[in-house]
Amino acid sequence: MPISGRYAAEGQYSLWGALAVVNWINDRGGLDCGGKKVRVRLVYRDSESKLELAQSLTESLVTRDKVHFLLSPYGSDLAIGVSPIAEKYGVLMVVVGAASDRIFQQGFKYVVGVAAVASQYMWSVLDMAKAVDPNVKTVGILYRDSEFNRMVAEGAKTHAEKLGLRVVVYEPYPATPKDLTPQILKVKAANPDVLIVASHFADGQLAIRQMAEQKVDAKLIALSVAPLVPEFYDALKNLAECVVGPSHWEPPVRYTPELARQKGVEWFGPTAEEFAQYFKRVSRELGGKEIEPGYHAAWAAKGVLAILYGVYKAADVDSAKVLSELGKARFMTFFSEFKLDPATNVNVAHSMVAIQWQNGERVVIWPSEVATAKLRYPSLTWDEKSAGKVCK
Amino acid sequence: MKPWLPLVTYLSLAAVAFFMPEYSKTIATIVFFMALGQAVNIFVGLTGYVDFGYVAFMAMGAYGLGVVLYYMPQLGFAALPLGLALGVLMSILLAAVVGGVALRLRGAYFAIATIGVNEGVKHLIIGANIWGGGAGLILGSRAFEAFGRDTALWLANVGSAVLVIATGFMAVVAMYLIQVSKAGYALAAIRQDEDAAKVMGINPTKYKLLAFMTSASLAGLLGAAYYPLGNLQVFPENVFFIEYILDGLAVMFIGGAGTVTGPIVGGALYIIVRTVVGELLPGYQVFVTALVLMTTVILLPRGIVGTLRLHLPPKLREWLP
Amino acid sequence: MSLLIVDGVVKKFGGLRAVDGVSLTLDRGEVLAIVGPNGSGKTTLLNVINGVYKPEEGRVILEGRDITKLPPYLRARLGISRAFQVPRPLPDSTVLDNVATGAIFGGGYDIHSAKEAAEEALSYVGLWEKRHQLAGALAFSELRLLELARALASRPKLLLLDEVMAGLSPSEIDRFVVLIRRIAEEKNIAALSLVEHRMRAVVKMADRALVMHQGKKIMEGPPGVVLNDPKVVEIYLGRPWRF
Amino acid sequence: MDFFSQISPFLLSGLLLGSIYGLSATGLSLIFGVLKVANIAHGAFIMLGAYVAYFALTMWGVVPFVSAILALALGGALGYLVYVAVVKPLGLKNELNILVALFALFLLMAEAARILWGPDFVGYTWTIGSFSLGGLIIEYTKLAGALLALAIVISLEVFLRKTYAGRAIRAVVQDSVGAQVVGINVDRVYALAAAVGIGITTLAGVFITLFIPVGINPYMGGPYTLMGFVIAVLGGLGSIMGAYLAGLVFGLITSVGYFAFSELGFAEPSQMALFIAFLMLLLILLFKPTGLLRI
Repeated sequence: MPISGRYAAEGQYSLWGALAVVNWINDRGGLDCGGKKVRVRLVYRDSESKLELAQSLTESLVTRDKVHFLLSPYGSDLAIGVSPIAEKYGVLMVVVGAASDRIFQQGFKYVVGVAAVASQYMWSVLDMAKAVDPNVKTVGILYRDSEFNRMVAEGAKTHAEKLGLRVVVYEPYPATPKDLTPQILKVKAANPDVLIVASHFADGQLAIRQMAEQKVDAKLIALSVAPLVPEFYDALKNLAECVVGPSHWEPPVRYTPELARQKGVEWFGPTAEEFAQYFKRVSRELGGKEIEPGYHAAWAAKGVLAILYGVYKAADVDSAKVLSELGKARFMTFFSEFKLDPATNVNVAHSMVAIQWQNGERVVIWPSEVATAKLRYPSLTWDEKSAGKVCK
Repeated sequence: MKPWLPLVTYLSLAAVAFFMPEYSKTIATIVFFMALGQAVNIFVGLTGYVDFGYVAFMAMGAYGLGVVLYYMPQLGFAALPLGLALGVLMSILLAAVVGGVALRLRGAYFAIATIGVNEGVKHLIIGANIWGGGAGLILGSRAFEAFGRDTALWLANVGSAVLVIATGFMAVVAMYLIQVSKAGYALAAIRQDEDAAKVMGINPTKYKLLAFMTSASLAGLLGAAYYPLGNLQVFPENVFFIEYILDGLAVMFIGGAGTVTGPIVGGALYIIVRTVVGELLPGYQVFVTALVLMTTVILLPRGIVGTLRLHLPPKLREWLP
Repeated sequence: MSLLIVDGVVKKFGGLRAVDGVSLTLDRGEVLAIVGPNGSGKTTLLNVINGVYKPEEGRVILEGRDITKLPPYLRARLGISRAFQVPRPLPDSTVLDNVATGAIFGGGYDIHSAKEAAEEALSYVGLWEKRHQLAGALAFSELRLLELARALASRPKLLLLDEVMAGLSPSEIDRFVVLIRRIAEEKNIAALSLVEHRMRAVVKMADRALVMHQGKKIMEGPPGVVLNDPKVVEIYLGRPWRF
Repeated sequence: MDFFSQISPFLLSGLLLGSIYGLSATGLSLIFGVLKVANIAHGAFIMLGAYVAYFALTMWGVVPFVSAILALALGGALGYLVYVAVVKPLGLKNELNILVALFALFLLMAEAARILWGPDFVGYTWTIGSFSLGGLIIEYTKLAGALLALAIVISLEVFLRKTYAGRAIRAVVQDSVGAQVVGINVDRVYALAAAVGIGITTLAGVFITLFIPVGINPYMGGPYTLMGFVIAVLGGLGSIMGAYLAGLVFGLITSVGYFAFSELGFAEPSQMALFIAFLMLLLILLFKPTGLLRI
């Protein structure tokens, strides 16, 4: 996991999420493995967000620390970089924090995805827009020109066209932009109903900020990644109101043992409440302050849970056996359901939820089964937001 | 000078990587920094010029192999030598163009011009959407197609490590050949006083260009061995990542600029500090490494090997080039 | 045929004519002293001769060949060697390597014979004992000798000596003058020496003297005659407040 | 829409941002002019300034125009420290070692910021309204920032021309040996230039947040170092006014260039605009290394 360097923030949350689950299982005496309780140990190293370190550390985890399974480092580039190592040693690696479709199209056997891939990020948002307002006609897409964001944007574009929407502006911007005014002026001229920004962190904040300045209003504004952390609201205050974002998971999302029973699938792991409780403890111990888990954390937790479930079913730590069990598996955790697509080894039972910032809170608005609030539509205008109005 | 110590070091590292493949990536990482320092040294250490755009040569190497593998996996195993050759060729060409034009500039102006080249090429590749543009090239399935699954995995793990080590080895040989030839005398004169060198009958541009192109070809090979082969990917944001030249300079300086053994010592120390701190105090390794680098540069401006050489009797100095 | 012909050279810096139509000739084995106060254009003229500057007008001809447009390193290979006013050794190289570098590139030797030539040149100037020292560790007067040895090792036809006696003690100057005369006579090398103040040395060393003032050639002739000319005396003594 | 009204918002936006870009490169240019050192750590001080603005506003409610003074003082003190602790012991001749030491400083500052303040992307919101001009909506804070940047650059130029210390700096820029001969304490001039240069850079970090008040994080500095070099070279290394004007040019290239390449249908217009900027850098270095706008 990178806990310093360019992926420091995301890497840190992922690590804490994984630790929370490991602590949870060990507090319960360990994992049931063929009738015997086995304690789980998470060994982690800081790859500094650098390829060469990610590789050598992964190798040493396998050869020196003799780990049985791997969690991928955060970031598609790092995840791809370490894949050949997992493949060579036949060690199961669960990809967390990397969603590029292309990772799973390379023909790696031991590389497994537990969450939706990048091209599907904006599907739920677009489905929602169409469902809430059948009159939606036009979509504008801005995207950060990088591997992951390009996938998100392309996926959004194809899906929008499938829904019969017209993409009126489709513009890239550089990976570390200093000024998005030029791109935003283009959006202003095209005036789309729905505006999608396939962003990362800093650029997402910048996009909102400069849209507000140029008063580029749309009925729905959705960003990837950026709106999912509290810093988004801290940085933008009221301007963040009504902004929508797709998320792998949110604390209010309730996949529960009851729901599992209703659907007739097996439940595995902690409940969302338990996870949040353990995560807070980890964040206090390692980060000095108690924070709510976000989707990076839950994603990593899901990764650990998938491995543990496989081990529990196989009653063995052999990667090939665990992998074949996972191929057959159908279970639910607090994160989502789990079912692997045999062609790509990606969990296809997971779909993104959509959140919206409402009155300083991140609320889940889609899909309706797990939603905790209704989508505010159309979004407030920038003038209204600047005047202090909030989405309610 | 006697180049045996550094050559034997590389050979034994290669032997370990080959016969103990479970350490190949670890070795590859350490040697990556050694070889980077070594390649940088041939130009920076011998001429005294700083090239901040040096990464562009690694990028050319990476794209050379990456492009062949991505667009022509049907070539099978021939894709590897062809890709490596293309990568090295592109690096040398870029060096010839940049060097031929920009080596007229002195000191910091040259350094800044080369940043311009690196960023310019990067922005062109992304901006004009060449070779995958901003999304880069991912080569996993192509490598499986070209080499077959097992060979591809062996190449990605052990093969790239061996090639990285070979690059370091060749860099030592190149350094040796330069230093015992006329070019060595010319470069020593240019480094110390370029104007005086001219008056002594030395054509500075010719020898600087020689060092520049040699260094660039090694960097290209390193880039090809590393990104497309070892990591099965070429992402512009990574291969043009300017900090690698700074890493290379750091390795060279900790060891001793202009020395042959220096980058080996520097590279080993650079990674060992990171690894040890990373295990004891995760998250603090870059901080500590930077601190080590700063103190070394200020307190031992000649680097470890450079300082050691100063205090060695001439007979032993021969053995620690 | 004269070894060196400088024909009507003009070098301008902005509006200033630093060298203003100077001509001179020099034969093998001859020592010419160019005399003039600070700022008279001597050093600029020297830089035109060895190619650091390209003149706006005029030509520089070496052994009948027009070298006005050649870069310095090619002129060095044709036999023009230079010793700097402020010695510029390669401080981190040994004395021997310093001289050998000159021999390799200026003299066209291969590495092995360059070292022999370097040792010979070093013993000629009396620096052989110090050949394994780093050049940076030499005393000032030894650096002067090193520069001379380096120039000699590159098989020169013409030595350009830029104020090479500045900073030396009177006894060191005497030794230097003898050395230069010896080089000129024994090796049949021409020397062009710039001198600002050491008039006594000029008389002993040079066959001819040429006086420059404000970029122009004022006079030329035997040193004894030239230096006692009233016009030259006035330049040096008559109006000291102008400097 | 006619061509002018189409392009005018891009022009305006480029000029406004360019003013800050220019300010941010003056420190780099000054330090290079005087010490002949390329300050690789430049971006780290921009990062520091951005954090000063962020903490001053969110913790004490101090607006950026005030915290800029704080940043100037802090940066000045650090600049002096850098000169005394890093540059001076190495000696200015030792260009390579200084470069590497400054790189280490850059890493050190970024890592220290992460350890102290965390890796998150933070930002603030502070606005006092806006007005519309030529198709572009301009925040008053941005306009004030851009104008103040110009004022600061002009006062720096006045300082260099009218005061003794300033003249000493200029003398060293032109001829450090000569300056020494006429009795200028070159060591003090170096220290002063490092302090002023890094002080202005840190201050520029505060001003940058007026335009980009978000995405503040420990690793934000790198791109600013690169951009700073481009601008400083365009303006002629060592020239203050030149750097400022080059900043304006750079702002225009990225903004109007984007518009142009977008109209031409390039895949990634903003990257193409940057490509042109770097191409210009190369051409200028080769054919007019004293800079395009040397004043």
